[in-house]
Amino acid sequence: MSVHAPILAIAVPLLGGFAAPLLARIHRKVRDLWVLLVVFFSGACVGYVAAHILSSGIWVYVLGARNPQETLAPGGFPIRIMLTVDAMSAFMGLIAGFLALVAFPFALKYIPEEEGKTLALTLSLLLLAGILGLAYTGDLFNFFVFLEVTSIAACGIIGFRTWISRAPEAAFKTMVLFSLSGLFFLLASAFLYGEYGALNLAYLSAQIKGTLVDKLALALFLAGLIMKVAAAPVHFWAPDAYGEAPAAKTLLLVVNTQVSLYGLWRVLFTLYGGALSAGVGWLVTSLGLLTMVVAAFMALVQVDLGRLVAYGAVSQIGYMMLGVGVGLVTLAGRPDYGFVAMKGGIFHMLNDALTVGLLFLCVGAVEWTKGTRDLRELGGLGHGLPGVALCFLLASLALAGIPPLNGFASKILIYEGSFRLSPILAAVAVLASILLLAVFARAFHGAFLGPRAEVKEGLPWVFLLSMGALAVGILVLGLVPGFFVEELVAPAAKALWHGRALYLAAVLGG
Amino acid sequence: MNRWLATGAFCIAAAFLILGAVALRPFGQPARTEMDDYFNRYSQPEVAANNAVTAIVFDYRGYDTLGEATVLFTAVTGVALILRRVRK
Amino acid sequence: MIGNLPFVVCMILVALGLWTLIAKRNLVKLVIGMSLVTSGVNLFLVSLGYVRGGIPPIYTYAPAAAPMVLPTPQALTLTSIVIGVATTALMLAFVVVIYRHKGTLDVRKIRDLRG
Amino acid sequence: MTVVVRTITRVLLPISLVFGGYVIMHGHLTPGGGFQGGAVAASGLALVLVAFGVERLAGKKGLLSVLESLGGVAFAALGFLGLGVTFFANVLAGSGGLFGHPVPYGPNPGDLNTAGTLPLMNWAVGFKVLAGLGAVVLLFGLFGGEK
Repeated sequence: MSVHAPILAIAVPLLGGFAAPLLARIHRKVRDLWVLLVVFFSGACVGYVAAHILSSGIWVYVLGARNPQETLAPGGFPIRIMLTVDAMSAFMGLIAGFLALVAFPFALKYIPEEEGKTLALTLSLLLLAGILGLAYTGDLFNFFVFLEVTSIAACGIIGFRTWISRAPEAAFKTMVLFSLSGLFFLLASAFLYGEYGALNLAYLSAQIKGTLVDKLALALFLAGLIMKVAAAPVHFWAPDAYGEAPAAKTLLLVVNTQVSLYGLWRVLFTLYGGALSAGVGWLVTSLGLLTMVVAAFMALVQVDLGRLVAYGAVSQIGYMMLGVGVGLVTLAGRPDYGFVAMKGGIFHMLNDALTVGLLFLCVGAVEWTKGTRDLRELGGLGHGLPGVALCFLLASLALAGIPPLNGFASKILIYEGSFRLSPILAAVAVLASILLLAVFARAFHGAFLGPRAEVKEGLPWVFLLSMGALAVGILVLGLVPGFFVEELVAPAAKALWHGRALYLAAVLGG
Repeated sequence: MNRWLATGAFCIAAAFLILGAVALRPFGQPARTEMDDYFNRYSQPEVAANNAVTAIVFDYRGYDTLGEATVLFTAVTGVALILRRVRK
Repeated sequence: MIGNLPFVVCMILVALGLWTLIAKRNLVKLVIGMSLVTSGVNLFLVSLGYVRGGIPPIYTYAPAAAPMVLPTPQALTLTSIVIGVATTALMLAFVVVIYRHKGTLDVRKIRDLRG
Repeated sequence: MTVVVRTITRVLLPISLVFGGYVIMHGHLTPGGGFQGGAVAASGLALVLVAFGVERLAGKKGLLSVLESLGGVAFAALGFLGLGVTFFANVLAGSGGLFGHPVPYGPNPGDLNTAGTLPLMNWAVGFKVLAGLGAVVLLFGLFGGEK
């Protein structure tokens, strides 16, 4: 069975999503058990795939062929959809798998039964499947299909609280932008298909020369994916979406943004890697700077804890774009500092998933106990919820990049790399970090310090377990970053930075 | 101000799209067809289906169709979630 | 130029849809604009597959020795149409719920969220 | 609705269901397939909804949801069937058994017993689309009616 691990990681959550409403009719416990089983199985597959790839290189899996490694039809061109999993995809899959393992037990306790738990769990399973599908696929149209799976599932989750008028509004806004992003992506793939008669990523990558149609398709890819990753000019859906979705599910939304970012890297480095000008790199870099600054300033004025954390999450997207953008600018010469910045940007994806995930879980726990997230009404929760307060403090410091924590480990790499390209970039990034520290100090003070407040007793232990898992992750990544950077991040960064030839060879042979 | 910005962006986008349509290979004369020729030639011997489109939809690109079925399922679940009755 | 007229028409349809999204302030009209963009893209996709003088790629009672049109764009379009339907259904569900909360469909009057 | 609409619905409902079934059944031979046939059949359901009101179908919501889940599970399971080779491999095509007849190359009159898993997938998807679209129309109708 282990030959099929990449597809099982995607197909089992899909099947799980289809079957969950049926099993809920038998008994709720059966459904909960099924959901947990599916998530654990998928996580195990993701882990196996990652371990295999880190030891033995790119894993190609051709769907429906007589042999999973038979990539080319007689005549030397690919005809079937294939999964092409390299170290970067595996890294992305690991992030998604880990956060799913944390988020699902939390969600099982967090969402009340009478509010439509079955439907919410079904959508979450499908969202997980869509995220893994995006991370592993090697085919443009398939990428579009899974982009739409994640869009629709995410918007369903965002609109979950239909009794609050803000939730459907946020969901509608997000849906318009997500659909538009999907359609731009489809249009770009259609242009490439019209020009080269193929949809396989590696095959197209070998064909692209940089003609006018190629450049137009690149512009459409960029426009579509930037909408989906919530970068600066079109970031405005993200705070609404993150703020309105149930906290436990926001984790999956964060991973959804990151996997779209991964799609952007895949398009830029692998698909267009042979014919890319530095201008695109500068575009990504400047959008990253704009994102982090705008989001940090917007976070300063928020009074809703959920929206505040959401703006913090958006600003972190800026750091990833800055780090990898520096790599894109220097892709032609491939100097050392470009690779350092790349490593920082990609390491930051993992760190962001952990810290922002922990912050959202804390927000969820606060809302579960107090029923509100308004900073003007909150205060003094630190006495009643010491664990939550500690986790929030830890995650805030990590997000702002304070030394012994994981956020610092990746940001220092980004600063180092971008400083060598231009000191202004690093200066702006440091400034945004300081701003974020102020923001989160205010949030911590507003929510957890002050005179003792009444809290609802009996915070479920699963909440603390999920939060503890993320907190331990933050500490471990912060204290021994070297091991993870060398073993996980460096191969992933290398897969983008140097790996285009290997990626093409794995599919096209030779 | 915002309005003019949006209009300007729209004009640029529309011009780009039409430029792309003109720059593409002529209508009715695909430049590269080896993948499609393969499907037309081998859908009968390989899949035993007379209809090459169905052979692609369910066999060569069956995984896409699974995704598509998932999209429909997700949307129906989403609609059921949005339009459900919640006592609050 | 004139040979590519079908492609240009599809792009004009896409542009009209985008214009609807920019200019209109009614939620249902926004959904219609989205549908227009979807239709434009679908038409473009399916028109990519046309071969001059081609017949449908189906062998049941096919006339012998005629070129067949490309089948892949048709399969892709089928997928993308279903995705468009799903998106439209979900967006309309949001519109219905928003209308129930606010009693209006005007974007300017329902903005609780400013981001 | 008036008696004219109701009568015509009574006539058209079986026709649309049968035509939908036909389109699904011949998906691998003629233009059509699971999605198209399912949509045709679902239009019949929508017609019933318009003519007789939502109440007539309100009790069928659970049935439609079960049918949709079953269709999805069946489709995914047919994909898993290929796992001996690869996911989504068409293991039944040309095997000689169910739907396993080979076809000659070139134009031919068509044989229902061909194409392996394709007809089965068409049926799974057809039921799924019928139930899914029907459920969407029904949900919209029910939401408007409860005010």
